Order: sequence, then structure tokens, then C-alpha cells
Amino acid sequence: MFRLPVSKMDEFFGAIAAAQTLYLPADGKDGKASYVKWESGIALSKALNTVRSAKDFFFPQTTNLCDFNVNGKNIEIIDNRTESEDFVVFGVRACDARSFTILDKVFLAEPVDSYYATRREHGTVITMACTAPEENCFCNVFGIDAANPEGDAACWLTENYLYINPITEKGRKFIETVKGLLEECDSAEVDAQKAATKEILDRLPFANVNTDYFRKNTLLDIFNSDKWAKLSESCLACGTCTFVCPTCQCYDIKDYDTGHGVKRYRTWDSCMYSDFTKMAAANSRTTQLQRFRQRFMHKLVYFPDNNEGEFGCVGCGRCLSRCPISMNIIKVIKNFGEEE
Amino acid sequence: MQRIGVFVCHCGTNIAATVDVKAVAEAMKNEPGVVFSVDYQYMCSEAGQNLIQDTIKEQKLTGVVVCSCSPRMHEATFRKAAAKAGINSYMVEIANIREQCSWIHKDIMTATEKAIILARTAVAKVQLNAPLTPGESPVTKRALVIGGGIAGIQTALDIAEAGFDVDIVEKQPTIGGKMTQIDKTFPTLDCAACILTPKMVDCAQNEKIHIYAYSEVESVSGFVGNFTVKIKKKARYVDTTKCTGCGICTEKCPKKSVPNEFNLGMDNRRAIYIPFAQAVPKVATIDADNCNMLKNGKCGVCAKVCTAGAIDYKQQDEIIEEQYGAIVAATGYNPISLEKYDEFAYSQSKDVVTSLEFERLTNAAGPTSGQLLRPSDGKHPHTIVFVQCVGSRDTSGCGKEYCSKICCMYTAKHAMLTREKYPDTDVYVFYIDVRTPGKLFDEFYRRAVEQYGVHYIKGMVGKVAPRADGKLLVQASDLIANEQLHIEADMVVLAAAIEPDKSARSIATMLTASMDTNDFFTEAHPKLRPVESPTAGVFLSGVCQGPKDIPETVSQASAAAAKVIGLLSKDKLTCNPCVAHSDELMCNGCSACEKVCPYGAITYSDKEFRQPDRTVAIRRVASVNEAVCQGCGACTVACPSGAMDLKGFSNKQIMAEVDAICK
Amino acid sequence: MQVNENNFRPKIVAFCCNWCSYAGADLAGTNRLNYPADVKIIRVPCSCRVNPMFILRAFQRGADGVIMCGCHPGDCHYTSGNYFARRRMTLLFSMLDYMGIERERTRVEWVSAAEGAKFAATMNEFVETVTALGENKRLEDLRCKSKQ
Amino acid sequence: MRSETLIPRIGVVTDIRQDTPDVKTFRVVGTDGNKLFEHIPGQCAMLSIPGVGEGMFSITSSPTNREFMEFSIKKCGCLTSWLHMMDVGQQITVRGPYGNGFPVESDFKGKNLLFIAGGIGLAPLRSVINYVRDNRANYGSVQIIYGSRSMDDLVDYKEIIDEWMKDDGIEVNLTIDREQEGWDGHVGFVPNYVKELNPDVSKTVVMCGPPIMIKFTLAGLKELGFIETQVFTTMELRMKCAIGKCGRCNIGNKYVCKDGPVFRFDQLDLLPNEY
Amino acid sequence: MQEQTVKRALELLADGTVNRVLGWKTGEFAYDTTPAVFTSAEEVEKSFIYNDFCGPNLSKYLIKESRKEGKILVFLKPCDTYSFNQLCKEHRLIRENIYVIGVPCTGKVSAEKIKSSGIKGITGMESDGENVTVHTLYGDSTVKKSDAMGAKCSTCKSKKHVAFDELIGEDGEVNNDNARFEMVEKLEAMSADERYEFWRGELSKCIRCNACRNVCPACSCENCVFDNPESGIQQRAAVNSFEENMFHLIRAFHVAGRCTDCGECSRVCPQNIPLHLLNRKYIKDINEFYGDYQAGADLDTRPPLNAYTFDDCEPSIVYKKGGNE
Repeated sequence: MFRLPVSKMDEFFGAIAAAQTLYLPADGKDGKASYVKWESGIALSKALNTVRSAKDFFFPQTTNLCDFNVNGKNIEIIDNRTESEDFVVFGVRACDARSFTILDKVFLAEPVDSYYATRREHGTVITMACTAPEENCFCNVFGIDAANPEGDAACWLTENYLYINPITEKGRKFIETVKGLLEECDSAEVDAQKAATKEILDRLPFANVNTDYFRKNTLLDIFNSDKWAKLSESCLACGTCTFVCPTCQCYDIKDYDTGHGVKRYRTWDSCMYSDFTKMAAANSRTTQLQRFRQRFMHKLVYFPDNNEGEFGCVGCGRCLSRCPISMNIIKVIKNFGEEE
Repeated sequence: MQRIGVFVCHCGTNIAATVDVKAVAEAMKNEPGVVFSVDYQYMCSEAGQNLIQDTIKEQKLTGVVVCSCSPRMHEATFRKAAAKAGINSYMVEIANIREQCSWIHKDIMTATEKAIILARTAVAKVQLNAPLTPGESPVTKRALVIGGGIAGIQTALDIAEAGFDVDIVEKQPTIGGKMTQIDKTFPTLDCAACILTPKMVDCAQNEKIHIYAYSEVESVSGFVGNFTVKIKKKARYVDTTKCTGCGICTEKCPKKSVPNEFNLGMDNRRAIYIPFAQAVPKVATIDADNCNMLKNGKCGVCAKVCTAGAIDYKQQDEIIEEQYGAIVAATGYNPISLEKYDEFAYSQSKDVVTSLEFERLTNAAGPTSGQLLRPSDGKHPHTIVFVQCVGSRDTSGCGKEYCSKICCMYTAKHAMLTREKYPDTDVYVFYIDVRTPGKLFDEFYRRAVEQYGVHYIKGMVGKVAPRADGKLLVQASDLIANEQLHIEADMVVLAAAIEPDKSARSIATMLTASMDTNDFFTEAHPKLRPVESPTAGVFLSGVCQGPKDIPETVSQASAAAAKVIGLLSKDKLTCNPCVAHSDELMCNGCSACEKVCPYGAITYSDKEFRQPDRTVAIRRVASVNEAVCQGCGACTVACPSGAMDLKGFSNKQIMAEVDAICK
Repeated sequence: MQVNENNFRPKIVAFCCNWCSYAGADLAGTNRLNYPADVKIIRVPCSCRVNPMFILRAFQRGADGVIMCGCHPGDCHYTSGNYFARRRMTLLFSMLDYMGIERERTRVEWVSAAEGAKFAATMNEFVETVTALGENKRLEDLRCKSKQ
Repeated sequence: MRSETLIPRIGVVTDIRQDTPDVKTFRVVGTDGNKLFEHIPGQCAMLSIPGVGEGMFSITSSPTNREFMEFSIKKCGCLTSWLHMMDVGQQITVRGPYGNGFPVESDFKGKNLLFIAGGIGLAPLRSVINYVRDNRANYGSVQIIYGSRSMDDLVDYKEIIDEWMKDDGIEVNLTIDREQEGWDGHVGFVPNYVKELNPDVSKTVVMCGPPIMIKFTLAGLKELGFIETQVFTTMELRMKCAIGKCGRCNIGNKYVCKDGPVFRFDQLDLLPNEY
Repeated sequence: MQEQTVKRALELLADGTVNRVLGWKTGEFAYDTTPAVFTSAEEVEKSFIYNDFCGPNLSKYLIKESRKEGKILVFLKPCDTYSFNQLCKEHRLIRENIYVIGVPCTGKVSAEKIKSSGIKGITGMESDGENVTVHTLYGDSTVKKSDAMGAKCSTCKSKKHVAFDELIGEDGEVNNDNARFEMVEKLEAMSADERYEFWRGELSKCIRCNACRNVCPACSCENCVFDNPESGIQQRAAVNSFEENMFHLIRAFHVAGRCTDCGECSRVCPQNIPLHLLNRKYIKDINEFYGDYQAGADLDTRPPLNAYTFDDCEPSIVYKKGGNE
């Protein structure tokens, strides 16, 4: 374990940024935190988390897949990607850190998504332990320890020090680049912080939410439950939950004719949208009930089925605070968990 | 994807001199969908049209782009040509590379570059064109003529002559219009009444003509071939079916001091009156504003004396709804108000009169029974000054910028007639120019000068000052002699400019016909379609279209009639297929489109739709009556969901044009 | 073509109603009245056919100025079209201005079929104004700009 | 650079055959004139015209064809309309192969095969049928029951008549929905015809067609004694990415593009009826 | 208030006037109430709630609900009644299938607003109309209610119900002080550059989740142009600044003259973009150019964009007005 006095944070960021691009959460004009490219003078946000998740770094809102030039009957395909630069994402919370491993299971599964893979290879994730979780946090439901996050290296911020502990090879490499500023230390202060945080985590309102229902019952039983109708009835079919979600990965592929050629994009899409599964011939999920069910079935049943029981949710709580009509995964889980 | 042929016209050198037509044709070969591209001398020639037709067949074209003059010129020509070759005529688009390119640019590079873009734009549009089939609508075989002056009368008579029903709406109690007030007509000097009144009688007697006198058009809806018009018959308080026109009431009515409009207020009539002896219909009318019985229930003399029992004090305005296939505007004119011309002392002295008043003063049926007497003292005037262009050709902003056209001639007539009847009278005419183009016009004017000794003076009257002794001191300049003149006149006659009748504006709005800045109706084409308004089914007759004299008015009236007859002789009209269309699946039923439709072409109905969850729900959806829609497109923008689109000018087509231009 | 500051030629899209302004533009041609070739006209049946979408689309596709011409108020061939268009455009332009987009890039002019001279003068003036403003940067879609 | 999954390759259309009024078969090769890639019968490829769209289509030619691939495409939307408008020589983009394909080298081997198809549903089966014909020794008897609305709507009619029907050991049963002049074959719907023909229950069934046909044929087969583990089908191809990531084509926990499109009916029984 | 609403809901269900109740349902915390349709007395008794945390506007749900079998009871706050009226005016609702009870509102508390004042980990809240007591993981605190209301309520346009079958409590007054336009005026007074920077800053945050559109009662199109491939402007997540602008410009224009200023768009925006400032600009312009108009205030007045007068101002008014250069 290493540490650095808080007073040297700016210098620390400067040293990282000198070698590669550094992104970290900073407060915007509206007081909300979002990831920004670090420049001198930008301070690390004190907010618990960013409004948008950190998935943008590896799965951006829009990606230009490739371009086409069409000339008469001929087509030219242009792969316009340039070599990616290395970058560091600093201050990722435990929940978002876990979301990357979930996304990995999708995008790095064969056939590998090279766009995602390239970004993942070039990015170093430095996480930050939580000390003041909020009422919407429920990462512990999914076995995530907010006080002891994953990532390439993890950090703890105390009153006087920033502690940092490398976890992966990439993390160790990263430490090397800033070693000059760090001192080796013991983990006493960090352990104390972990204990304090654990005490809060244990009394979070959703600390004991039970997901057993989704393990005990069959796919078809859950799918055919009549509870979905009530749960979905007020859903607006917007994509807020999807787009703030760190693990939602549905996307659309669209062509845009610029008049000088065609650009093919991949953009975020939401299974909540009414036209998500609309195709030339038919639409397999025509009602909001079906679409609402799809989103939660995916996170709570389908994904675990295909990934050794791991749920497709990290309990970051963004959808809880952002849903326009306050319908969310916790309400779904609890509703199903209620005795029949 | 269409198979498009592009045809670039040289238009002789009109286009080819500034646009490299070969380069345009060459450039089009690379556009998506273009399978053939060529330039040619004159596309509109028969050979040019044949080229299009042959190519359509040989190349199996599905779309045609002609780069030529404005589509307003030859779009119809090329559409017809394409249709003859077997493709839908709406698969043709025109790139306007003459009016909007070769004629406005001098540099060949620039013009060619622009022509290529314009051609590309047309190609992009035609790519999205769809075949359109015009619908048909029936024609109501009845015409409406608004205005019963000589223009309206002539039009109605001609239409009736061809065997069609025609209605005249006249706001005055009688038809006849301004011509009834005129004494003699130039240049032949026949008596206006003598030639007009037989026509008025013809109208009254013609079974095909129905006269709505003392009536006004209330509203117009519909479209060519199918107008629905509401006509307000104003209450006359006289049952026209009973009134015999005997005139006893008009003699017995105790209210004697109502200014007589027919004589321009220079004498009086009763509260119940017949405008003049030859009025058609010859029935009495009670002027409600001046009738004691109608105002306070005291009197009733006319009812007592009427042996026919025609008086009906309880009569109400009546609204009649009629269907017409065509409408003719013949709303006529009025002299302008002379309020703004203080320098001529019109409102200060009774002896300063307008030319029309002068007509009444010389007319046998006028206030002086045809004796030319000064209105102030009834004495015979010995010096009369005529002032031309009062309010005409006036760029000061006070009057009208245009020439009223008839003043030169009627002033010559007045001067001549005065000199003939009263040789002891000195007559002066002040003019800017004397304009006498017309058959026997100049001869007529020269007679006034040479034979009758009228003093024509080129110059302006600066001021007319009434003197205490009753004389009018006229200060004027003689521009030829370059001197100031002071004339002691007994009378001054002002040739006031004429302007369209004030009612024309509201009628134009009802007819959706356009007007120019002077409120004259605009014609569909100033040269080639002078008697049609741009609004289909609306025609123009007489001075409402522009100043003209009687012979011209009559010829235009007949011309308008010919156009109406042409229209009414068709059983069906082909509708414009570029109309709005609502996609029911996207329609919200919000009524936004209905609210902006000027034709009431959009209606709503409740329809059942299968919902995604397989239930059926009722939704209100719009549909467009294609025969009524005129294709303006207002609804397409009002529609938030894009359910409403316009055929031939669809959202996609216009956006494709935008894209092609900005490419 | 648009790279060099000094040689900047704006792209101007003009929507003209068929009955008045398009005829006015034709008349300008018939009278050989010059206006810059940067102006390209799209014929629409009436000014009320012009959807704000078209105007935004033009800017997206690289237009530097958009002008809409219609019959003078009161003279609309369809009676009321230009009145609706007037409200729509007023509000749209006001919103564009509110969003900080140069207000001079959009314009409405009423041009009658008889006003060839006005059409030419208007276009000359508009092109001058837009040229002075330079390239449209605030409402541009870089993907659509010409590759040059 | 790693192998690209989302960037397509260019294919050239070298031949277009009008099969039925709304079905055309396109022959596609790479720009070098060779086959773009190898595939298993039942696998699919994503075809696209840039700016118009991308869609998944069954590869209808057999892998045993070493020269080119074929796609039989029914005109039903924007992209397919464009494809139908193409001339020979047009380039398109192709990526693939995708999906699992039929178990021609495992479950099918040595079995008597019964192919049941309706309408355009024959297209994905054609690849297997020709594969089986070209590896005749590996399989038992082959019976094909194929029906369509009318004679004109029978896909690959020429190939059926000229080749399949002439093969030994292949029994072809054709049917059309309604009587038609010039047709002296069977008239009636596929499910009924299957029951009439009463095929041997030992056969492994491969079925493809409209949902309504599948539903009734499956019921009929069950009546005849077939069980779900011996019936295979291939699903409709509603997908975007074709690599199991975009989240569209799943039926329950299976992605049609990756885990399908070929399923055995007992597998489908475990999945929600959301297709 | 809670008792009265529950009482009436139960009565109307019991006497068969309605067969469903559209209202708000309790959540996990005080603030996360969810719109819900209650079909039985038990459901109402169990989880129906009406208090200071019931922000969501229920009127849009009626488009679908009023087309179902039987009559539905809906509780509408004053501002919701404007949306309701506007939807009626556009024939989107089947009025006879709806029973409206107007419920009074003194402004709704926004958890978002309280959180932005630094209070974290909210587990419960109570409002007495004056103050809001907030229970958190880290202790209790009290905020003035006026400081706890979102933009939607802090500049309330009206406390008067413009449509109802029945009212609970006293009806309020329309607020004519125009305070809601203060921010618009502030923006108008900025230079074009500043305005541009402001809006770029805000709109670049947009993630195109469509929450603003899907919550908006005016955005009730059967098929939105942005979802329709045929419209020519179909979009998913914005690719660049133009697409961000385009979506919000077109959306604001489509609801111009129809937006009742219910404020839901800003309330639901996950990125806290002040979208109501676009709609209010249109409202303000319409009021200034064409005379005061409040969408949804009545059923008859012609919507300003579907009306005109001969002497409307010319678009060139924009060159003269609207901010400094």
C-alpha cells in the first residue's frame, strides 16, 4: 500500500496527466459530478458518484464504427479508427468498477467486440472507496464491497492522505509512473475507514434486500408472473434507467448519409423503447409490459443464467434516483420477493 | 431507386450562352439513379419533346428531369410529353436554369456550377417522386357575377347567352353601376342611358339571369367548379314581388330631405325611393336610416298609399346559399375622396365639383334637369376650369401613382359639350399630359381644341380660392408659356382619380384572389391571362382589375364570360393531385391541421385500431377531401407527428432538395 | 471551397412560394437582375409548407443562411398560409436567437410576383449579410460539411 | 488489428434470379471473385447497403458450393426493396457467418431426414438439403414436403424439378394452397399434407415456415408420434449486431443470432413465447 | 388531505362511479411515489398516497386509460388540470370515461433539490406545509419547504383547477406575476455568445434518454418524428452537437403553443438540463407577440400557432428584440 498527502493531490494528477489522459469526477456548474478530462485546477468531486456511469469510457454513447463511400455500384469501406491513447479513469466507485467486469462478459465474449476491447486495453481504472453511501446504494446486495473496490488499483481518501493499492498488473504499472510522489505505508488508517464504512453499509435501507426469488424460480415462472403488468403500468418507456445504468449495454447500429458518404454508428439504445425490437416485418416485443419485463429479466434472470449466476446489476442506485416515475429494480426485486 | 433521364435545354443561347450545358449533362451522369443525360437545343420544341418520349421508351425511364426555363413556363408541356410516352406526368421535375440561373449570372463557371446543383436537386427530388393521379370534381353549371355595372351586366348577358345560369349580386338597389350616372360617352357622344338601359332590361328579362339587387356576398367557400356562396339580401321593406314600381310612395313619403346618391347629393330624394326612372329591378326601397316608421314607428304613409300592398316594415335581411361553378368579380370603382386636396377647395365651395358631379349637372335626369348651372347659386357659369390628374399619377403619397386612364377623354368630352351647348363659356383644361391612345380618341381631343376652342394649358393648378363674390380664383402655371395664370372661374371641375370599390378587398379575401398594392385584383398573368385571377374559377371583369373605359370594360367583360363559359361547359374538372394526405397510423386526431386548413378539407372520424397488446382501441383520425384540398401544405407543418404530408412536395422530397443544394 | 477565409462563399437556401416569390424570382431573371449564385431556390406551394425542420436540415447540411419568401400578408394564394408561416418563423427565429445562433442567418421576406427587383435586392443584401457573418459554426453538423 | 466483427467486407452480386414474384436469389462473391467465407448449413450473414440498412439473411447455398454463396430474399421492407432493385455488378457489404447452423455433422448424421417448409421457409433449408445431397452417403432417406400459396410462389421450383426430384432417395412432395390452372399436384395446406403423407416417426424433422404453419405442423407431427427432440427449426432473424451483444434478438436467455437460429423444439419449450 | 382523497376514492369505487383510480403509490422512501392505477379498495387502502411528494403529472396516462373499459377516477393537481384540458382540447382523451377530482397543491417537494443542498442519504421526509423534516442515514435536518421545491413548483403559474368534476379543498388563484419568466429574461439579456455557451453547456449533457419527451403531456404523438424512420430526422443518441440541438429545438417547437408549462421535462431530466427554459421562451414570446395565452386554460381558444391576425408582427422583430449583441 502506498499513500500521498492530500496536499499533493494536484501534483499527483499532474504527474498522471503528463503520461496519459486522466479522467476524474469533477463538479459541474449545476453541482453535479461528471467525469471530465483533468486539467490543472480541476478538483476531484466530493460527490458520492457521477450522474452518468463510467461505462462511457469503454462503451461510449456513440461510436463511429466505420465509413462507406458509395460510388455508382461500388462501395468502399473505410475503417477510420486511429490508434487509441492510454488513459486513466480515476475515482471510479466500487459499483462502477464491477460494472466493467459485467460489460467484459458481454463485449469480450467471442466474437470479441474490438472497439470495446481496444478501449479496455488502453484504460487503467483507479477506483475510490466509498465512505458515505446513500439511501439508494445497494451494491452489497450483489456482493460488492463499497469500502474495498476492485479495479486496476484502489484508493482510499482520508482526512490527510490518499491511500492507493495496486490490484492488477496494469495497476502496478500505473503506480510505477507516479512512484516518486508516493510513500509506502501500512493499511491501518484504511482498515479503520473500511470498518466505519461497513457499519454504514450494514444499515443501508436496502442492505438486506433478498434476490433469492430469482434464483429459486424458473425462467418461465418468473417470465409468466402476473406481477409484471402492475409493475410496468406506469413506465414511461423512456431510456433514463438504461442510459444511467453502468451495465446496460444494448445498442443500435445506424447509418447516416452525410451527402459525401455514409457513416455507420453504434449508439446506445434502450430495450424500454417502443421501437427497440421493431423490424421491417414485425416486432417481437410490442407492449411496454414486454419491454419492461425484458429489462429486468435480462438483469435478474437471463444474464445470471449465462454467467454463473452473476446478476446484471451492481446496485449503484442511479436508476432509483433518476427514474421519472420512481419505478426501479429494487421495487421489482422486493415485489417478487414478497410472500406469495 | 428510379431510372432517371436528364435533359438539359440550351434554350437557343438563353441558357447555353452562360451555362455550359454539356458540362451539366455530363455531371448528371454520375448522380444516383440517372441512366441517361443529354443536352439539346430547344427541349420545348416538338423535336425536343420527341427526344424525351423516345428516351423514356428506350431507356425505360421512370423519372425525368428537364433543366430548362421556369416550371411556371413549361412544366405542363414536359409533363404532357412524359405522359404521352407512358410514364406518370408527375414523375417529371424541372430544374430552372434559365430564370434562376443563366439570366442572372454572367460568369460561365459560376452559372454552370449553379446549374449543376439545381439539376442535382431536381434529380434528388424526382428520386422520391411517386406517380400521382389527379382526381375529378364535378362542375356546378351556374356562375356568379359580383357587381352589376356595365362589366357585370355584359358578362352575365354573355354567359346567359351561352345557356348557363348566372346570378348577379349588386349592392345597390338597382343594377347599372356608374354608367347610369354618365351623361354621354366618348368619343361617339351617344347617350349612356340609351345604350345601357336596354342591356339592363335584357338582364331583367333573361330567364337565365337572376339579379340579387340590394344584396351583398357574405361568404365564399369551396373551390373551382364547386363554390358555395352566401348572399345577403338586404331588407328593402318592400315586397319586390308585389311592388309595381308605380312610384306613388316615393312622391307621398313625407321625409323629403334625404340627399340623393344618384345625383351625388346635389338634390334630395324621399326615404322610400327608386334610384332613377330606368332602375332594374324597378321597385322601391326604404332607406331605413331615414324612415320615421322604421325608426320610431310613426308614419306609415307609404303603406297606406301602396295599392299593391307591397310595403313590409317587418322585412328582415335574408341569407341565401347558392352553388356556383365560377365567380366573376366585377366590383367596379369610385372616384377617390378629395379630402386630402384642400388646395382645390372642394369641400369649401359647392362650385368645385368632380367630373362625375359635372356629368349629373349636364344630364337631363340630373338635379338641374340638364341645365348647366352653378350649384351654389343656380346661375349659368361663364368660365369653367377643368383640372386633370387630381390624385392620379401622384407620387406624393397623397393620391394614386397610376394613371386613371379615362379622365383625359371624359374631360375633353365635358369641355366640348360645354362649348357646344354654351358657346359663351370659356373652358380651360389644365393637364400634365393629354393621353389619347384609342380608336378616334386623338381626333376627338383635337376637335375639342381646334373646333371647339377649349383652352388646353399644360400646367398644374396650384390653388383654387373661393372669393366672397362667388368667383373662384384659380392660380395655375402654364408650363409652356412659363407663366403664372390667375383665372376667375365660375366653376372648377376636378378629374378625380378612380380607385377600386372599397368592397373589393373583402371580396378578394373571400375569393382568396390576390390584389395588388392599389387593391386592383391581380390577373393570373398580366399578358396572357388578363381576365383570370390566379385563383382557379375566379375571373375578373371591368375596372376592378385596372382602370379602363367603357369599350375596354365591355370587351373584358365578354372575355371573362368566354372563360366562364369554357369552364362551365366542362362536366368535370381535373383536380390538382398535389394534395395533403394523412397517415392514419400516425395521426393523433388533435385537430391542428383542421384549424389551419383554409378550405375545410379535413374531417375527422373515429376508427378502430389494433393495439400492440392485441386489444382494439378507438382513435380519432383525420382524412383529407382531395377534391377540396388545394395543396398549400399548412396542415403538414401544423401536424406534430408528421402524419400529414403533401403529395408532390413531401417532407422527404423537400429535405432531399435541401440536402442536394447543400451538398 | 469554404476553407479560405477570403474566398468564403456562403451556401444559401431560399424557400419560395410558387405563386408569388418563385414568380418574383423568375421575374428577376426575366429582367436580368443579378444576384449571387450562392442562392439556390426550393419551390414550395406556399410559405406555410416550410417546416422548421427544413430550415434546421439546411443548416445541418451546411447552409450558412436560410431565407423564406412568400406572398405579402393578405395576398396569399391560399388566403392564410403566409400568416401561419409568419407566426411559425417568428417563433422559430426567436428561439434560434435565444439559443445564441446568429439571428441574421435566417430571414423572411414577402416578395410578390411583380417584385423581381425586390427579390434580387433582397438576395443581394442577404448574401452580403451572411457572407459578413462567415461560415455557420453554431448550428453545423461537421459530418455534412464538404470534404475540401 | 484484431479480426473485426462489426466491420463488413465487400461482396459483389454476380447473378440475380427471380424466383417468385417477390423472391429473388442473389449470388455473391468477394471482390477477388472467390467465396467470402465458409459456413455451416443454416448459418446466416449480415448483408447491407450503406445508408439503407443492414439485415440478416440465411445463406441458402450449400457449403459444398466452393464458388459462391447465394441468398434468397423476399421483398418486405426498405432494405430488401433496395436489394431487389439491384443490377448485377452491384457491391454490397457482407459480414458473417453467424449463428449455430444445423447439426449436419452430429444429430443429422445417419438419420432419415424429413424437411418441411412453407413459402420462403425453404430458403434456409435449401442449404442443408443440398449439403445432404452432396454428402449423400452420410445420411439416410430424404423426404421434402414443401408448400406455398401458389405455384408461382414456390421458391427454387426449377432446382426442385430439375435436380432434387431426379435424385435417387429423395422424395419431394409439393403442395399449393389453392387449385390453380397448370397444377396437377397436391392442393392443401402443409400441416394437413404432412398428416396425409404420414411420414415414418423415425425421421429427424427440419422445419421452417410461417409461425402458423409451424404451430399446426408441430401439432400434427406430435399426433403422428413424433417427439419434440427430433424436430428442428430455424427462427426468424430479427437482429442488429448478429454477435449476441446488442440485446435485441433474445428469446429468454438465448440470443437467436448467436445461440440460434437453429433450435430443437424441446429447447424452445424452455423459453418464453416471445417470438 | 390524504384521508379525504382516500375516502373519496373508496366511495367512488364502492358506488360504481368508477372502476379504477389513477393516483400515486407509496414508494420505498417518502419521495419516490409512483403513478399507479388502483383497481380495488384494498389496493387504495394499502398504498394510495397524496402528499407533498406526489410530483408526477398523471394526465398523460389518461390517453390510454380513458380508452379502457369503464370510468377512471383521476386526482389532478392544479397544474395537471391544464395538461388535462389541453389533452381534451386536442381530442386525446375520452372525457366521459374520466372522473376528475381536483386536489389542492402548495408545491411539491423535490428530493433532488434537497439533495443538492448537501443533504445526503435521505431515508424519510415529512412536510408540514412550512418545513420539511428530512431523516437521513447521517441524522435529521429541517429545510424550509420553499427551499425544497423544484423549478416546477417554485415558480408556480396557477393554483386554480381549470377542469374537474369535483374539488377537494378550496380552489386557488392564477398567479400572474410572471416570475416564471425571470430566467428567460436573464438569458435574453445576455449576449448571443453567452446564450450560445449557456445552451451548449446544457444541451451537451443530454443523453437522449427521451424522459423529457415521454413524460411530456404535449408529446403524445402516436409516433414521434424522432422514432420514425420515414420522418427524415429519426435519431437515437445524439452523435454531435447538432443532433443535440435539433432534438430540443424541434421538440420545443412541436409543443409551442401547446405546452402548459407543467415543468415535468425539467423535473425528470436525469442530467438536470433546464428544459423548461426552452418552453417558457416560446410561452413568453407568444404572450408578447400575440397576446397572453395559457395552453390548457380553456377548451376553446385557438392555439396561437394555428391562428393569426392580419397585423401580427413580422419575423424581423427578432432582429430588433431578443437580447444584446
